[in-house]
Amino acid sequence: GESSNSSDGATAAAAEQLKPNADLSKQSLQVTVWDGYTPKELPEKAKEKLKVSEVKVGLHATNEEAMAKLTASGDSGIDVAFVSGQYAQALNEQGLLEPIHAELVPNLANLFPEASQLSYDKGNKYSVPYTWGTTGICYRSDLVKSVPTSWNDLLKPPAWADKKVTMMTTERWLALPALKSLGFSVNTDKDEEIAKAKELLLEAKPHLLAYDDTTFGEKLKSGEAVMVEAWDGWCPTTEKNIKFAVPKEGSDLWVDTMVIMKSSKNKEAAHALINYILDPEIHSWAAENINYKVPNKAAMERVKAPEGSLLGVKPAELLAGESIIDLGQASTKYTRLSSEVTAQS
Amino acid sequence: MKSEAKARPAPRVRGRRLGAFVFLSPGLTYLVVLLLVPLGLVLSYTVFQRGRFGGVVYEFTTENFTRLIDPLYLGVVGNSLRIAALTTLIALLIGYPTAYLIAQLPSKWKTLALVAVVLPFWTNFIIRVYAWIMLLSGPGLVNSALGKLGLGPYELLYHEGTIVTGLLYSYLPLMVLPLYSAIERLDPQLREASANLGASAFTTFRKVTLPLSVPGVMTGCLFVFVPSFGNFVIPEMLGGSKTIMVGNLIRDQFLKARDWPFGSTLALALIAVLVVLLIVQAWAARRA
Amino acid sequence: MLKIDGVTRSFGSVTALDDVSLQIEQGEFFALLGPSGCGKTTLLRIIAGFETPDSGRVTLDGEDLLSKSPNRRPISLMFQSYALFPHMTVAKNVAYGLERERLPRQEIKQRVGEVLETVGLSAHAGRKPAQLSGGQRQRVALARSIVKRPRLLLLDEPLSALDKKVRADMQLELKRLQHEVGITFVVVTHDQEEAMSLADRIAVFDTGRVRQVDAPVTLYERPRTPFVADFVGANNLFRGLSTGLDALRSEEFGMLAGTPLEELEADQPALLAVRPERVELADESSVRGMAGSVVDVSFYGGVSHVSVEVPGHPKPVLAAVQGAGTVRPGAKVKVRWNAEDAVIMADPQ
Amino acid sequence: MLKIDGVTRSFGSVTALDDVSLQIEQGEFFALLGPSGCGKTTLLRIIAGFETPDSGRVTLDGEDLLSKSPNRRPISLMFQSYALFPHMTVAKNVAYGLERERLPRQEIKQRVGEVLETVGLSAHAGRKPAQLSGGQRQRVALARSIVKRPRLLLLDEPLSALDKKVRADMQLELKRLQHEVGITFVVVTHDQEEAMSLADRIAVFDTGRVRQVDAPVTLYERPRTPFVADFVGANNLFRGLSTGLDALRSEEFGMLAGTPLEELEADQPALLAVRPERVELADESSVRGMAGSVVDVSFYGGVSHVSVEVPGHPKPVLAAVQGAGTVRPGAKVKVRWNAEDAVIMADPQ
Amino acid sequence: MRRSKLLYVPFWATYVFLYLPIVVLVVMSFNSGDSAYTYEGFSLKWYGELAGDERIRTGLVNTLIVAAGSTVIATVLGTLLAVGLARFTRSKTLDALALMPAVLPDLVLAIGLLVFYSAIQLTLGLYSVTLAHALFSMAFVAAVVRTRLTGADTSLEEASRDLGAGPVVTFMKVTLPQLTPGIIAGALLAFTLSLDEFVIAFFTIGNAEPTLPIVIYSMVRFGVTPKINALAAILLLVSFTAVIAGQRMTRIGESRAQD
Ligand SMILES: Nc1ncnc2c1ncn2[C@@H]1O[C@H](COP(=O)(O)OP(=O)(O)OP(=O)(O)O)[C@@H](O)[C@H]1O
Ligand SMILES: Nc1ncnc2c1ncn2[C@@H]1O[C@H](COP(=O)(O)OP(=O)(O)OP(=O)(O)O)[C@@H](O)[C@H]1O
Ligand SMILES: NCCCCNCCCN
Ligand SMILES: [Mg+2]
Ligand SMILES: [Mg+2]
Repeated sequence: GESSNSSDGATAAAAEQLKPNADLSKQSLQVTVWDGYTPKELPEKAKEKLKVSEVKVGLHATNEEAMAKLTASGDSGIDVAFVSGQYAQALNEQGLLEPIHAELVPNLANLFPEASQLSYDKGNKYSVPYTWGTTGICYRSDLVKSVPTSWNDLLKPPAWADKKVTMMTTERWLALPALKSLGFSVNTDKDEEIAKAKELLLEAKPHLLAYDDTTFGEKLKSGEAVMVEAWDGWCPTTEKNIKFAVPKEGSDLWVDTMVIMKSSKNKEAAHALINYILDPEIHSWAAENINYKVPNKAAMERVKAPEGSLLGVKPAELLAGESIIDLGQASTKYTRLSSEVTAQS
Repeated sequence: MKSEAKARPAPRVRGRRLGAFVFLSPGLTYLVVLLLVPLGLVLSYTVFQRGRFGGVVYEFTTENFTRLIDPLYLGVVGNSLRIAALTTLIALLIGYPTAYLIAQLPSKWKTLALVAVVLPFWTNFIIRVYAWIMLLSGPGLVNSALGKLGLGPYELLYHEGTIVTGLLYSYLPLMVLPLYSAIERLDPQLREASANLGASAFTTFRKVTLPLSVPGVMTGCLFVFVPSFGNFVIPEMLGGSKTIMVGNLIRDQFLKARDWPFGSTLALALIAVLVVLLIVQAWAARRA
Repeated sequence: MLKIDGVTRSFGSVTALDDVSLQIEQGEFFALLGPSGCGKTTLLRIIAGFETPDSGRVTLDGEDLLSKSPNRRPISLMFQSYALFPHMTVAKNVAYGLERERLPRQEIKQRVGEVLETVGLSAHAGRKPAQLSGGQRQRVALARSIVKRPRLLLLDEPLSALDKKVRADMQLELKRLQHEVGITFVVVTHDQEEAMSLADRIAVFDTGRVRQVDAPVTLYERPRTPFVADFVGANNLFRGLSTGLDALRSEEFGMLAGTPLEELEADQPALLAVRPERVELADESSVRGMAGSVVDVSFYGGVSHVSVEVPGHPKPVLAAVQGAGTVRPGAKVKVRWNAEDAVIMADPQ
Repeated sequence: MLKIDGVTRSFGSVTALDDVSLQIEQGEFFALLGPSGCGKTTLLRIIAGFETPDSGRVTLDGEDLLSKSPNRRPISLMFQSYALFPHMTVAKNVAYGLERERLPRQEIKQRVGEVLETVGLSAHAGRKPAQLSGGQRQRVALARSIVKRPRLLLLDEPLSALDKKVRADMQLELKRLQHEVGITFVVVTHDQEEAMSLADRIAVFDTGRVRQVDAPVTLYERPRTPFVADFVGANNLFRGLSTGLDALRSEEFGMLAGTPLEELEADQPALLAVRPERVELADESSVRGMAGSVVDVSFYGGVSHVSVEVPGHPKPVLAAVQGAGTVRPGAKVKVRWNAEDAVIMADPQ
Repeated sequence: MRRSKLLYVPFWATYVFLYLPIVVLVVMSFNSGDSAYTYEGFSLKWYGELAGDERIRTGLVNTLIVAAGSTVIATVLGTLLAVGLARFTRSKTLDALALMPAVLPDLVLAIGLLVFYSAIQLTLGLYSVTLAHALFSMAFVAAVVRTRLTGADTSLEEASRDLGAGPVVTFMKVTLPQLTPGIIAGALLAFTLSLDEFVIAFFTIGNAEPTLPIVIYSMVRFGVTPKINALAAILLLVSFTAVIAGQRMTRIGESRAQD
């Protein structure tokens, strides 16, 4: 795991020769993904379609957890991993990723052109986008006295929302509302800017119900919270009275990607799986079932967006958001920020 | 003559050596490989640097320790200490009488009562913690019950108190079991002798049962204190991440910041705190 | 003072106490004597409150004892197995009961010092029970129960692990407590000499039942049942039929001289008991006496026991003689006794 | 057979055994006698292998014992505290040692049955130790150690919790084992009569040292040191100066008749010892004897002890008389004895 | 002996405290609605959903494998260690070492093992968790057994040696039975702790074979359905049954041993 010579990433290294006609039935696949992020029957279907000997799906709850697994040992046993863009970037810089052999993934052609111009991996050299979206304020239209339009509505909640607000604590998304409200970049590594953001976050803390990265939707539904910081897909806008707003100060563009591990012994099968997932029929499943937009033009065209869904948002709008990238050494500043904010009583 | 005198003690020592070897070597080997070597690695990481994308760069630095004495981190350690100590104290206060009574039940009930203490463990830690959210949250059962009485709703969740409740709930059985084991083996005649000498039930407890069960008390306190001190799931789930403990810090270094050296340094600090506590405890036990 | 009334206690199929009634007077030194397992400890434990009788009553000065919790009874029990607190020093063990009475520290210290002096353990005050020998532990247990000077002191085999000399000292001390402090004693002992020399009255138990309660001399010289005659001291027993006179008609030996304890009908099955020290060894040429041969001479220090095998009698006849004994095994002798030294009682069997 | 050579053992500042040497012969019945805490248990534990001497050697038939682990020594120890296995029944406890020898099941069963019969616990074979009375437990411990018929049997107070009758039966059984099976016994007892009647030889201990090793009668009648004279049996001791003849010159009483045990120089400090049963009570008008008054008459069953206070003597003079005793406290009497019944020995102090 | 009625207050408080949430869990598992908070009527539908959930099933199997494996290792090694420490050495250091895995927070063990497994480039799997669980369980077993050994009457072991039993037989026949309550308590503890262990498993398990706590963790994080409650209820039912069956068996065993 601890490779000190990581700075010259895998892209520079010569790509392994892969055989387009490899006998996939001798290969099996181990995938790690968020719970509920792929169709239940994906393993069987993929196994049948790709004629691989076995497809097993393991789960991780957060990017961090996936990172721990993937970086811990030389061979994690995982072939394909789903992680967010900046984590794919970090994995690549550690030399842990296999470059994507585009010739083995013809379905890349189905992607929006914008989807290959993402700042963490221009040209999809080592990652293939799976879903994308943004971060905003998810709220109960029946319980708010005024519709939130600014990150400040979350950071300095009015009296009626006091202690009925949640924010995310995964570090980059903890800082996001404050950074945006102050007009800074979400990728800033300037100490003064981060310090200002911290002040703002500390002011906000006493008015929070809790920090919550995963179950904020539940809290809204139950009415414990009236406004929460949320990723678009997890804002249950299909429910009555729940709405999503991107604050006027702007927000991010996040992308969840698929990557192939360099340690994989089943690289041909891994490419085949990614290609299979990019099939419009399969890929549209994600949009329809988990409410996240997919960067797949052909797939999105098939999707019938249910009422209240945010799936109608166009890629161009999304691209207005700032793409989060890995900050390398400077990312510890965000860990520290998160510690400082949560530790304060 | 001379050789005899020399030969005498040897075989007994050999017997003891053999016994020591048979009994001790399997466990000690296990401990060395899976505990000491890993801890050695962790320890060594404290003086190295974080790689740009995680991992360890084997270049000496004392920076990790400089960061450690930051009041921010010391404050979190203090917080954790306080929460864990409070949890342990409450666990002892309700766990002891429970263990004491279980030890005196007729043997049929004894097993049942004992098993009933561990049974909740057999569901699942996360589910059990979640059950508390169901009970205590804004629209949860307690508040709706109170609501029917025209009270509340109260903010029962996401405080330090909730964290203590969750820790207590999770680790109380770890207090009861060793206490039970220690109390159960006491000769009942000692309690009788004490009563006979005029001691009330409480005095007998204080003067006879309690001192003789001190090893169990020590073990129980340790078993509750330690997992409470290093916990990070409960502060997150029941504390709404508003109060964090050392566990959260360490977990974050390993999973979020991917700063293994600093994470190792925090872990070392946590170990150091426990070692100090253990020494104090051993000292107190010797004085008692 | 202490009244035990119809107390019964069973453990499963074992009846440890079977309708036991006893009355013990203020200031009395009362001994319980009986074979191993006859229920002595059980009785003490009931009085002290650690065992509940299945039925029966126990009162102290007319007040019901059974409803009182053990620590409220003015009674000290010395446990047969000592039950010393292993985590306390000797001094702490002894002080324990006094501390419960909230006596001033100074007084506790003084009384503990005195009693340790009495039991000869002053030098061991600071040791833990595990560092003591068996007899030393027993003395700590004794000290712990006497230091409280309770109204009623129950001692379960208090001196069984002690040598003769220490035992004699302890016996004197118990006597002193009885007289000076007026404590009432109930002592279990298997040592008959001890019971005889210390007790005002002795109750003889047999498998949960009281067989006889009497002063030592009466018990010894006038046992009322064969069990008591046999159990208390060594006794030579002869089976036969009563004659209504001062003699027993034995099938094997004809008429044997003895004194009936009570009016006996003629030809009733009866037993004659004669103590070894009342048996005289006579020359084989003597006229009176049963002929037999010496099979063993055991020296007991002070007296010797001579066993004489008498043809027709199942067990050798025992005779006690002063000193080391002059007869040798194999010698032919006659054994005999005077009518007033032997008792005749009804034989229930 | 068993040779103990210069064995010393200290616990901290306490010297439990101080250069003890003993030689015990094959088939002998050897008793250890001594005050509580003098080191008897410690010695047995060393022989059995549970305590290591600080120095000294122990050999069995010339073979070094100390280097053998306890389970390889052909020795059984009966523990003073019984050490019964609480989780096993009586029968299992007793069978334990035999099972270790891998005897056939049938034989084990039979031998366990026999020995339980012997100790009178056949009916209790299926019980756990916690369900037994004190004496019953002791008998289980005894049964457990004798059933193995080891070459050497060490018994630590084997009969202290038993009543006279059971004890007599057990004593007979031990004697039988000694004679029929040829086991060598080392028995600790505080019961002098027991030691006297059972033992071939007795070693008297005092605070870790052996004071005298002798046959019972010799020990009793010819104690070689004041300690032994005082410790073994009751004794009346008089202090004075030797005369070189058959008398002691006492400051208070003038010449006292007695027989010196060894050549004593004249005017050497000496002690005269006379047994109570050798003391005669004479009428106060008698010519010979010391005048005194009776202070106590204690009945011991068989004999009575009469205490006579003699002005000028620190302790009352004890006289043993047969039966219940005819003198009463307060009576004026004279005490006297014959020269051959009293021994005179050097007084080291 | 009589005991104070007052003692029953904390005694019952303990059980109420332990079981109140459990009762709630079970009741809510029969909820026909899908809210975790409001009971809307009786239904078994969540049990049906549970039955269809293969991840939970395999998670359960994995958990049982890990728990059983680690309990066996821990009970054997821990008991040996406790006896060895109590009888064959006076080393305080070894004492401390043996207790260390119980004294170190899970998290420290977890990162230690993570670092170690990663240094030896081990591919993680069920065995890596099993070994890890055995590590702390062993310390718990040793500690509980030790509590029984300290101050235990050594004369029993002496008596056994004296009757001809070697150290091994003495251990098996005398020490072990004396320790049995401690060993059972220790094994129970080990099994229980492993069943429920999350943190170490989280760091040391392979991605392919999650244990139940890991599965549940990833499920619960994204909101809870009564399916989880149904799972809890079934786990409880199974445990109760196992316990009662166990008791029956021992009672039958005992009554056989009587005659
Ligand atoms: N473990 C120990 N630690 C300290 N002192 C001890 C220990 N064991 C024995 N002693 C001391 O050594 C001395 C001899 O003890 P031992 O048990 O041999 O006596 P004993 O002759 O058997 O006495 P008793 O007849 O009372 O049983 C005693 O003074 C005792 O207090
Ligand atoms: N807890 C118990 N369970 C079953 N039986 C018991 C229990 N306690 C005592 N007994 C039985 O009750 C009877 C009386 O026991 P107790 O202890 O009173 O005898 P004891 O007269 O004190 O005898 P010893 O002189 O041997 O101490 C014995 O047969 C004993 O085995
Ligand atoms: N249920 C799927 C969860 C996916 C979370 N994605 C997080 C996106 C933020 N990078
Ligand atoms: Mg008794
Ligand atoms: Mg002794």
